[in-house]
Amino acid sequence: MRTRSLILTTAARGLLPLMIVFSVFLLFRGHNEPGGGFVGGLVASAAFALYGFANGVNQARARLHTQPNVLIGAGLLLAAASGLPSLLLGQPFMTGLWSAAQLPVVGKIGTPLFFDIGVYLLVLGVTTMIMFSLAEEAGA
Amino acid sequence: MTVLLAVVIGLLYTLGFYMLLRRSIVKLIIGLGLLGHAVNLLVFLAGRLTAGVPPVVPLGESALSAPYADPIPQALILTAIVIGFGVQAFAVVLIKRTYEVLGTDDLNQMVSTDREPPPGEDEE
Amino acid sequence: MVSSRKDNLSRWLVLIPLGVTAWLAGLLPAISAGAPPAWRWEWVSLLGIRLDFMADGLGWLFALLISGIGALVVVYANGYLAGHPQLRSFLVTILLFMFAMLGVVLADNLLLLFIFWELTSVTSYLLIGFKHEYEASRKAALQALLVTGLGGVAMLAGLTLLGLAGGSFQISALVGQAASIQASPLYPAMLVLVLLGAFTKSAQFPFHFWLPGAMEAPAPVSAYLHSATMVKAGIYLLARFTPILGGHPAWQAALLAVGGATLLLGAFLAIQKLDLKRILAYSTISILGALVFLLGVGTPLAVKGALTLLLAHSLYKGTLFMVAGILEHSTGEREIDKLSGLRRQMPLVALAAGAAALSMAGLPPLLGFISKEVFYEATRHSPGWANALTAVAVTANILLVAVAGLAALAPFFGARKEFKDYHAPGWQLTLGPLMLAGLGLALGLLPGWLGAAVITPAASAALGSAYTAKLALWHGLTPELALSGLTVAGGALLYWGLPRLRPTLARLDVGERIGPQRVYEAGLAGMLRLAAGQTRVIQSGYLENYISIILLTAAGLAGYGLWQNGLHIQPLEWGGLEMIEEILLLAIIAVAGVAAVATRSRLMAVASLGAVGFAVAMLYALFSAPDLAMTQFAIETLVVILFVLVLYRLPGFASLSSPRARLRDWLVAGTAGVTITGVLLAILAIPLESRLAPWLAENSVPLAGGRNVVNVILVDFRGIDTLGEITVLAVAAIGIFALLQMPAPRKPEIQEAPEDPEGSDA
Amino acid sequence: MANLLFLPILIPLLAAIASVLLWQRTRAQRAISVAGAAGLLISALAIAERVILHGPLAVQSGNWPAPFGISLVVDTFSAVMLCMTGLMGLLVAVYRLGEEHHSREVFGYHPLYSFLLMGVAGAFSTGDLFNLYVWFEVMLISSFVLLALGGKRPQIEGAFKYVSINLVSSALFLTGLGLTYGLAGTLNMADLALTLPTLNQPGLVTTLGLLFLVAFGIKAALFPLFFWLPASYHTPPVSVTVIFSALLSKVGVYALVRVFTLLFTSQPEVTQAILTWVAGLTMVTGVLGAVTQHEMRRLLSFHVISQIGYMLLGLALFTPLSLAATLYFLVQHICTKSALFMVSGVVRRQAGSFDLREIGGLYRGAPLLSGLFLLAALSLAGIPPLSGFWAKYALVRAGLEGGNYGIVIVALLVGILTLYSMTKIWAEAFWKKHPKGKEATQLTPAAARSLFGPLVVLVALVVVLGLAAGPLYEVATQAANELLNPQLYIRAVLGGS
Repeated sequence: MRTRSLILTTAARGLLPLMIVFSVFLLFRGHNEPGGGFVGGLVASAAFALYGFANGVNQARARLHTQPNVLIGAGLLLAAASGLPSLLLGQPFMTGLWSAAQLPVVGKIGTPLFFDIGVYLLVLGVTTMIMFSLAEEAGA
Repeated sequence: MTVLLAVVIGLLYTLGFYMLLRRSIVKLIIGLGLLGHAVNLLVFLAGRLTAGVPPVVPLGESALSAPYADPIPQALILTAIVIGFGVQAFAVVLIKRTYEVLGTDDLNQMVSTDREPPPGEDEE
Repeated sequence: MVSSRKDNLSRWLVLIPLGVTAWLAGLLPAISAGAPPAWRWEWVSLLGIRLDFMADGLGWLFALLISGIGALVVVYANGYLAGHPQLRSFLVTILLFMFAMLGVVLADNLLLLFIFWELTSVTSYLLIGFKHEYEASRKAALQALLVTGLGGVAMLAGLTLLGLAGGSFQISALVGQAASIQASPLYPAMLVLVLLGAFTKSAQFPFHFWLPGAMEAPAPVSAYLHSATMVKAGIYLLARFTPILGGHPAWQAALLAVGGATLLLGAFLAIQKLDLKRILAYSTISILGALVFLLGVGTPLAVKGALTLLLAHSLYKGTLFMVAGILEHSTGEREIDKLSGLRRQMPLVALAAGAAALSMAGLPPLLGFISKEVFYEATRHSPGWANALTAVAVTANILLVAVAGLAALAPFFGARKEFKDYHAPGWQLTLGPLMLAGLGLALGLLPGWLGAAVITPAASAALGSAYTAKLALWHGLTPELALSGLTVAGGALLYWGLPRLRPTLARLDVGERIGPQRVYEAGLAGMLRLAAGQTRVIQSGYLENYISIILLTAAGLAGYGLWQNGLHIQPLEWGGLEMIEEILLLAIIAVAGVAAVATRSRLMAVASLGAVGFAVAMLYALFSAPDLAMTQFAIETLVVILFVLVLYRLPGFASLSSPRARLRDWLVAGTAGVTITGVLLAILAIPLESRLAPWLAENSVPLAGGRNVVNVILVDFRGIDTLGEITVLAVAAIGIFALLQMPAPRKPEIQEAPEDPEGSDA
Repeated sequence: MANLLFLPILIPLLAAIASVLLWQRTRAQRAISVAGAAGLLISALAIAERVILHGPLAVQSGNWPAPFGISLVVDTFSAVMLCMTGLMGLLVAVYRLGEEHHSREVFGYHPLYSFLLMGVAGAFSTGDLFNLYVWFEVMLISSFVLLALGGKRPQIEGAFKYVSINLVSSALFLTGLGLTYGLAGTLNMADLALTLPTLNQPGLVTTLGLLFLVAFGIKAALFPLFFWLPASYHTPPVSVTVIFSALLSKVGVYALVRVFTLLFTSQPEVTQAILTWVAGLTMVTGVLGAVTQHEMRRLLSFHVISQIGYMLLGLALFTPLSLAATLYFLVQHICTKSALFMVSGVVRRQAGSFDLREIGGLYRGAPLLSGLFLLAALSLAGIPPLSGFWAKYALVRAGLEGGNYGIVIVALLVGILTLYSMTKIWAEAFWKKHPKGKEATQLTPAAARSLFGPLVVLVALVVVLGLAAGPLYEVATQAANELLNPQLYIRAVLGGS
């Protein structure tokens, strides 16, 4: 990764937000069209991979703004927590609760959506954790 | 198509198993990859093939109308693919570590934990 | 004598057996009156095991011996092991053993009896191995445990069969069932199994060898376990089961043959030994044989004889073992040719030993005399082979008279010797032998009372019907008296000629070379060799062997399933004309798969594997699974990147296997692959009706608010699966992080630093 | 109240998440591990109370009617196993505090531990075949990492074989699953139990059953599939070995019992004959492997295999008594074998090695340890009245009642060999003098508390399970009756009559 081309660096810089937006789009449309948290998370991590490839791992870590393990923990927590509200209502774990409001792309807001967001965060955390530690180990 | 695919699945199983039986740890991971594909395809085929009708309800309708592809095997395979990915990624890094720690990629050199060391050699 | 607080505490432990003895003595009137007390509680009733206890005459007699001699042994051990750091734990184990023995003889439930039986084995293991820092002790303890343990498990099976056949596990309830039990087709099995238990415990030929070995134990153990109590447990068992299993010709034949052989062999081996404890051990074996022999004769007379002999033997043999311990303790010697003239140094001990020896030799007015008279009477009145049986009895008794001389008289008479570290035995050591020997004399003088109060209820219980046992010191001039005279005279002659006979006897003894002791050792060694061999073969360390065996097992079992299903795979439809892109994709998968295997380049293998993955993704896309296709594409890309990143730092593919090995592996892999295809085709031939799909297709939109049914399944219908799935990912990431970041050992294959405290970690 | 069933999964999951989020704070993680396991135990006890008193309990996740979603269902058998999961989770978490391998904690030991418990609890409570696969994978990957965490030669070699063989098992499991769905079109086990007999394909159903036998048999370490176990169980720290032997192989046994009582009962004459043979060979090869070993943990690992054979025998004999014996055996073996492994850890600390040829003198040097070992060892060998006896005896009884004399003889002889190898440990480590004349090293009070606390609890359980065998066998028999009459289970899941 020593010979970073300027083009790649610049391209990655521009691509990162674009790909993130696309990944979020994939996440939200998943309930109705092919897509979902898993694929979305993968696209997002591909963006960070590309960024890290172009600008170095440290830069990529910085752009992530948080530690991968926090993403993993938060993702799992969100996914698990999305099932908890129904428990409070005396219904089984993971019983879907829905708001009446309708949003574009997403459709109705419900707990399964938060579950999918959890998946998205976790996948992002997992893949960045793997990539970063691989790259750091290679650099060490 | 069904029979042809079944045969190809059998071939993939055979190839995967064969690679698992190699002495090189690197080949073993290739074998795991092939085996993973074989298993996923088998689940897919066992759920029967349906061409061109994905289990997505058209906009504005409330239910799928037959014929449609069984969504269950697809969901199972999706889960299995992701699990398989996690396990394979771990396995490949384990292989790397194995090579670093043991200094060999020959599985036949890895027999120490199965056999008792002579007295005086605490094995750790 | 060293005395400490610990020792003082140990001395008070004698109160436990004394208390039990007193309590048992208080039960005598009820037992003599034929009303045995019983105590019953529920336990594991589902398995037929209840806490049923009963003290009938038989159990009571044994129990009294156990607790009474136990009290003396505790006193004796306090002297014998004075100052020993493990005295207290020794005594506790002795008392545990006593408790277990009491359980055996008082239990009125087959399995409860077995439980106590096993406890005696375990506690005796600990007792025999008391001098545990010596390898010989440990070996002897193990040998005794294995032999009696083997008999124990046989007995467990036998007792269970007995309980099942008799419809009850309560012993007293089985007594009336003898006819139906003996008619059961399982009777021979029951008999063999139960006898195995009794014979191993009571050191019958060919299992007798553990008993001389167990002489590694300290003297209190020998005096207690190996004369009066544990070895008699087998006799107790036979007596107890006489009214249930006895009377059958097979029972009689087995007992007579084994008992007779043991009787003769034990006596014969006893006279040629020089080690005092071994002489006593072999003579004990002989008497145990005599008891089995008498129970084999099975007449009321014989049972009476057995019980009287048992009592007499317990008293004199307990005395003699204690005396042997005193001799060893005081002089440091156990060989009879190194001991002589001790009557002056220890007159009380000599008195006790003398009384015991006379009882053993069967001289009046000691109890041993009475028991021998009844013994001869019983063999002479045996319903079959009376003369042969009597001849066996007389021969063995002649030998035993000589043994009595060797073991009890020789050390005390003859020229006085000086011993380096001689110290006189204290009162704790002498009390036991004196009391036991004195009791042998006292009971010999009170035969009428003994017969009526003790032997009668015991014999009645053993016979399963009321029986009055009469004992007397003087029966008049009977043939039995003549035989007694003959026995004593013959024995004296033999004792006198023994020094000259020894070399000849030693040559006759082939047991050392081919005897059961050797069989045991060879068996143990053989088992260990077999175990080592099979483990080396099975747990070879070669992963390819492991996986081969697993695959062949899977193929074999699934193939067997298919075969017994009849292999009727219906002809499948080919699904019409194939689309060209489908065929193409299958071809790509096949070719790339083969390439991944065949190539010698890592990169090529990874690329081919990737190609398989992408082709599979396209196949998913073709067959209505867009989500799958997307995921497969994304994952496959990630996998290829990961593999390339990792693999390029590993060595290239080496060809390590021979062509033969490869062929073998192809056959294994092919067998497994073909079998799986076979099962797949068999299942595809049956039309599938998904029980889930229609409902999901109906309800995905209205109930779960999502049109992409696969996604709805993942995040909602089967959300728990996905929760597990992402957990797997999280764990894998942690594992990868750990494996990559943890410090590598300094060099490959370096030995572990020994200072590592846990042994498993840095 | 059926929502209780989620707790054994959710509590360790939340504990694991908390540990992940507190990545560097190992002290906090230790407390979380202990608390998580304690929570699991409490929830499991609450479930068990309900299930034992009122029969199987089921709940549909997401409130989707069965068989369309995923059902969690707990009958007496799984309730007891859940309790054991919580108990062992707690005891091992405490025992671990006394061990000295803190470097593992930096690399995620604690979250992995909680994830492992979550996987085990999930496997015991799910009513869905595919969901079972998912929990198996959660459990497996956690155990892979826990095993490999040492990172040195023995751990890596052991982990390598463990991972490869278990991945073959997973592949076969998934193959069997795909084929089962391809045949029956459903995944819910209760629904499968209803559907499979209606297909009129007993032969194919048996074939699938045999595939599952191999897949689960690998995890349960049956003959000839157990190779990974002796290759790996002795390589991680003792606490990890304990949790593996206590729970992981037992999940395999649990799964076998579940599918062979609920799903694959169409051709009992075929399946039971095969199971009987496998059980016998497992007992024999395991114990023969054990008698040749000198390293305590290896010796004990081979005994794990041998004892699994007994558990399988209960399934093979297929009577109420034998199945009750299997459950009893599972429970008592978890206590007994865990105690023995824990003893081995203390032995290593006090005498300097796991190798019996290198140690000795503990009878004098460590009397409490000696007593604890002796009780556990005698229980393992089936000496009455300890718990191991009742487990074996019920099997012997069931075998004799059914006329299966051959397998009874095998079981009894294996018991003798077990006794032999236990006396070997006793004679070498405890009775013999230390070959180098070393005195037993004394533990610090804190370490002694952590190491001995769980050990004393387990040995006490071994004794109590023996002495109170009466009432406990009634619970086990209730479990066995539920297994033999699956209508209750099916009704709990699918409703109706």
